[in-house]
Amino acid sequence: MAELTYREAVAAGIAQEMRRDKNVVFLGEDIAAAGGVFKATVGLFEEFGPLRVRDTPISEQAILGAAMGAAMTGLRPIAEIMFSDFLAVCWDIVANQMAKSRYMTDGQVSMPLVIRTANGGGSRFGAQHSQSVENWAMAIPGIKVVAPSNPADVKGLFAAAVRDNDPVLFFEQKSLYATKGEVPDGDHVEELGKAKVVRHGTDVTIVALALMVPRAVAAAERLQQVDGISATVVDVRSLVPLDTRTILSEVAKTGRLITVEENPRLCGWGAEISSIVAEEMFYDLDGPIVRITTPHIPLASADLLEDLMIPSVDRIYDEVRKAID
Amino acid sequence: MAELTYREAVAAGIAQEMRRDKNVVFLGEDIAAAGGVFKATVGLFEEFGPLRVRDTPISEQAILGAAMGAAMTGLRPIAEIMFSDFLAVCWDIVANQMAKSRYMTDGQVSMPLVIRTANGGGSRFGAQHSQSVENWAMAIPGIKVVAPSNPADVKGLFAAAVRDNDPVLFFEQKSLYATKGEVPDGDHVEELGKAKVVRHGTDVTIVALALMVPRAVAAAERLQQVDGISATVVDVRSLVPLDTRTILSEVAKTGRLITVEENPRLCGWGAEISSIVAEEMFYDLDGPIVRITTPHIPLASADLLEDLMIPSVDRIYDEVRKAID
Amino acid sequence: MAKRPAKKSPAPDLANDDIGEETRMKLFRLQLECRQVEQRANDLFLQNLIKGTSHLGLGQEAIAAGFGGAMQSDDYTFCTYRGHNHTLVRGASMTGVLGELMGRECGLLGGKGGSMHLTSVEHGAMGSYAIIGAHLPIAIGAAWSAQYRGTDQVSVCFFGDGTTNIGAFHEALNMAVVWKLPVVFVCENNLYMEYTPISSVTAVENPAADRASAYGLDSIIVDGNDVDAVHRVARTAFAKARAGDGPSLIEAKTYRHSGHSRADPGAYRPDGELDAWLKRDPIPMYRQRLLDFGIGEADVIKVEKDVLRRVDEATETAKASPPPSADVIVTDVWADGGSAWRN
Amino acid sequence: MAKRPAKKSPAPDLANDDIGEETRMKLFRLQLECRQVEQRANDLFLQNLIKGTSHLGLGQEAIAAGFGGAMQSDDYTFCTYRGHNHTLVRGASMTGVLGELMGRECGLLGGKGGSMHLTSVEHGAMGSYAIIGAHLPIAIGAAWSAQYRGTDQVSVCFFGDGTTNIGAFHEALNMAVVWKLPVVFVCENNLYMEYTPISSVTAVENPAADRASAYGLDSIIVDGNDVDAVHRVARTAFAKARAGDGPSLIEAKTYRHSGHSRADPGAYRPDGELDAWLKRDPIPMYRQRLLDFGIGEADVIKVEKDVLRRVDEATETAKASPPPSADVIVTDVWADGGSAWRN
Ligand SMILES: Cc1ncc(C[n+]2csc(CCOP(=O)(O)OP(=O)(O)O)c2C)c(N)n1
Ligand SMILES: Cc1ncc(C[n+]2csc(CCOP(=O)(O)OP(=O)(O)O)c2C)c(N)n1
Ligand SMILES: [Mg+2]
Ligand SMILES: [Mg+2]
Repeated sequence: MAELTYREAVAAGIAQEMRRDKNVVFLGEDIAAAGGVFKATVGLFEEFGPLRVRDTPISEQAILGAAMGAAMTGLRPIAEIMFSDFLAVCWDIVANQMAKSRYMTDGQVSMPLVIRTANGGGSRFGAQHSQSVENWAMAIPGIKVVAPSNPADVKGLFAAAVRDNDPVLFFEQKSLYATKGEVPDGDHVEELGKAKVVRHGTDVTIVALALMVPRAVAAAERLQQVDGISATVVDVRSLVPLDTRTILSEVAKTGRLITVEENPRLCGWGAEISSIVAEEMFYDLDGPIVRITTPHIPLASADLLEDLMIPSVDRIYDEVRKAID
Repeated sequence: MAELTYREAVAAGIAQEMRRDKNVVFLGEDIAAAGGVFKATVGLFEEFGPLRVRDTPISEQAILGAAMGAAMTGLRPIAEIMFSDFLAVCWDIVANQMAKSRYMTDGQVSMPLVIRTANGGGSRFGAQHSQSVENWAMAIPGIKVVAPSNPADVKGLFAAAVRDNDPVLFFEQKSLYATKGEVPDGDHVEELGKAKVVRHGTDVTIVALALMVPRAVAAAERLQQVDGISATVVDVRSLVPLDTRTILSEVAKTGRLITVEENPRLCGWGAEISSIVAEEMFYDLDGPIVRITTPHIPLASADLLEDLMIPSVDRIYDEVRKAID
Repeated sequence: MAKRPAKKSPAPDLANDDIGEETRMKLFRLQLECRQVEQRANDLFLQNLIKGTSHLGLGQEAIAAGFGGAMQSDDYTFCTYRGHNHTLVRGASMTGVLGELMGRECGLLGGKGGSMHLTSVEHGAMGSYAIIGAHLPIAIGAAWSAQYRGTDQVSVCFFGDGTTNIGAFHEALNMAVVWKLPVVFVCENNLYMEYTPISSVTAVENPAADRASAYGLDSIIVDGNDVDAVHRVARTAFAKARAGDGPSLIEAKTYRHSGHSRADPGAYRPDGELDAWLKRDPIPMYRQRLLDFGIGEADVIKVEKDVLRRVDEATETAKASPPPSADVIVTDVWADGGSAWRN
Repeated sequence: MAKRPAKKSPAPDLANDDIGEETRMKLFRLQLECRQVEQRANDLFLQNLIKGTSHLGLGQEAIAAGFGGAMQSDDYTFCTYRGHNHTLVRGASMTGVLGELMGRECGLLGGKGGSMHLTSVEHGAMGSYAIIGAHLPIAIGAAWSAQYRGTDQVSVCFFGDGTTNIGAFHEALNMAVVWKLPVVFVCENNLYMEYTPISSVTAVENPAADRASAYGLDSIIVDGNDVDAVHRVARTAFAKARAGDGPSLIEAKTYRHSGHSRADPGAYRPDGELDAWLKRDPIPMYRQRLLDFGIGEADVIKVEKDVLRRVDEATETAKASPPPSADVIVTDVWADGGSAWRN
């Protein structure tokens, strides 16, 4: 075990996979010589050289297209899209090409690739560099969607993503890059599609993802201490595949569900989970399902405004307490 | 009143607005001289000439960018994106630019434009030309989203979209183009954000959109005749703004909600409506909320397969009956 | 067969024939296979046996055949919705192609993909792409893979004139050159997008060739109705790619005899344009050239009969194939063969 | 002020001065305003008064000033996240710019947009765009609107060298030429994308100029550190656009003195590169030229003092401005002033 930052765990995860398999290659803007604009890929160029770690032009369609063509012909590429907002400039390759090719060709085409991207707010970058768009990806059949909340999961889920034979969109939360945690040494691989119960409670089940996980946990601690409310917190980790079994069984135990999303309100993954529970566990519920989300508004850039928009520990605490009262 | 096809109503709607306001201009691929690949824009070039009805290169980013720049500087453009699947190649302009500019500039920038596009399945075009992507748009704050189910609404909602000062994504269902209906003559304008109760019932409320509306109505008729189940059918018509008032009040009357979506399952608009009802009307519900959707799978092209994937009258009938039993 | 063109071809320089009889017969056969399969597809439409859309390459066969005939079996083809020909020339089965158009179980894609997505990975036909531009960057990925793996495979990417105006074209060309990838971009300029003349929406006269210099590439234009000419530029471009000297961009001038797709009668074409191009139909032109080169007409007729017979057989086999079983709907979304998004 | 360059400028041809003292003083003042505001922004970072990111155009002011000084008040500017200068030269208030960077109520965007999105529609500054490429097609839309409305407005679009490799560049250039739009595309080639040299990812040497012919345009390169030279190409391009003769694409060679953004120390730059460019700092170079043209140093100093005073005042006003009220979060998503998505 070593203590790494979330950022260091990214580089460690990539390096682990590149060492293991020489078909793993990595491309993106400023990722090689410069070590990435978030410094999450420092050292890779030095270790693996220019043939395996390649700087690209500002050509996101070419980046993802190249990754796809390479994946179809024997490589296992990792492509970086610097900010997840930029997925919009290459969404065709993700949503219409990578996601559909295996199915459309009746299984002829294989697509073992990972797109990693910096997702989410908290850096005062404004509406075009702060979005949380994991729900865009979840809406597309044929794409797996992962979003780790801590350094150990970064490494373990990343390894799983690279070894998976399907296209995986791997969302790294920008505001988590500097956070630290213990990361297992050596070959560390998690399973895609497994949620993790990070806190056990009896009164309410809070389902969260990425940056919302530590916030939900902090809110749960306060609920316990101040109000005696005992909350379970589930870290979804993977939106596709979705571990409905864990979610449903945790909701069954508490009878209440609250989702905490960073994405804007409409059609978020919280709505999906809420609708699954409303359909399959209606009679097990003791009260309404509550969704806590960023409002359905572009993100403002001023620190004060941004902080009021993305669910905070205070807001999660308040809304859960209100819901349970 | 005249009987028009859905397709003719598109042209009638555009013509009505272009006659009224010379700042309304129209651009897209093959829309002018050729009258559109769906023949939905026949006659416009002849009536309004090449300066107002413009053929473009295959450059969707330029099409929507041009529409946006023109809207910011005094025009009211209508842009066609031939198939809604192609929104993926210009999603940045929709999701990051049009949707956010007014907000980011603190209201300095105005964005009165309409993107119209052929949405949905049923034409055996395969996975890249058949998607129902209205939920992509609903997930983006700052875009209004409309999807008419009949020729009168095509004309009336289109007029409302053109007169609205915000960007509107107007989804025309390909499989409805040939359907007919009475359309009011003269200036016909509906209001955006108003759902329509198209059938009144007492046992269950079915909420549907576009092609799913006639299918839901047909299923409701059969439920009445065969099973004595009395279903309300709500045509949502506009996803943003969403007429939650009508939806909630209709659910309150029946105590049951079923949504029928053409988009693939995850993060569809049905999930959003389900989650709203599960949060705000939990104690008014008499049973689980059921979502009927296309499975979360790319669309197959063979007629037989496609027909099994998109919710049919049979499937809606079966699933509602099963849910109500 | 269409009428032979009135104008006689110039007398061939037999001594200087860089192509040779065997290759010529192959190029003829490949063109004919394309033509016959697509004409059959058209007949099947009229019998309402093909439900979806379909985009024929009638008149453009010399391009598919000229390039296809120059490829190694492990090279990669990336093409468009107008990709029947490009898929066939790689060796994909006629039954698989016609079956897919008819939405039958025997289809190349089992009925899941349809006419616009023909693929036969075992033959190097890496897919037909129906959204303009997308496959250019994808093709460079396959070339990158070949380069990285150290093979001498070439990735060949076919697209239309209209495609030169979309962003992905630009991104792919630039990155291919910067990375010196073994990829050959082939623009089939058939003068039209769907219904709009390319000249009315393009800033330059030759939509691909006049852009070559923007990527430091040579401007190459070839008569896309002359399969020998096409074959020659293909060989040169492939040799360059295999030598590690990077990509080529080739513009082949041609014309499609039918409308853009099944739904299109092609009414936007000026009077006489089609007729003029029919006079330059690549297949009768090439048939005449074979004769001019001294190949016996009996040999030519033998090929013609053989192709027709195979198309007839493929048609019957495809017709006899059942529609796909409903079970396939839920297969092959994922590598595990299934489609589950939850446990 | 930075040190005057060692090399003396060539003696000016006073008789043949096509620019004139008044314009020269304006170009000097505009450059200085940009420089002083951005240096102040840098100071405010160091005081932790600016929270978000910020991309300075230090060293590139001659381009903003040269073009800005040639625009009519109703022309349109579209620029990037590196857009402080382009916004200021149109007349946007310094307080509004600094206030926005600090996230204050007085900010041009009330704190909602931040440094990367400066906009002042009343001054024709139609927005700063932070996703590479997007504003090129948007700029052609404003030009289309001007053309349609029959005004003589020009739309001017600034972007970096790295932006020439993204698809939207290609689409916008082609459509602008086909529609003969009054738009001027200005590529500020500062040799780098974020941290990667443009030469390592681009197929041609001059990323914009070498692509001009792909759109039937002239190849135009200008010294982006010489405001007079920039002003001249601007005037020519604007005259062409206003005459209805369509777009221009101009590549201005320049260099940014600071890193890509606040977070970047610029360590990737080879030794000596920055020093060499600092010797060609547009502002001291131009100051010397003013003197060479016989403009009195007292007049120059007066401008310098005046600009500094205004920047000081703007800084104080902005500092004194409160943070935005939380109420603004829910305003101006929609034209009705609100943000409701439901009733
Ligand atoms: C991004 C995108 N825009 C538009 C279309 C619709 N479309 C299909 S084919 C076509 C014309 C393509 O013209 P060209 O590239 O010349 O190829 P051709 O059909 O002539 O072979 C268009 C506009 C599409 N499939 N994808
Ligand atoms: C589509 C997209 N890709 C990547 C980025 C990240 N990014 C921001 S600035 C930049 C470099 C731009 O270089 P250039 O166009 O030369 O402009 P400069 O910053 O030098 O002014 C990059 C890659 C982005 N904002 N948008
Ligand atoms: Mg064409
Ligand atoms: Mg640059």
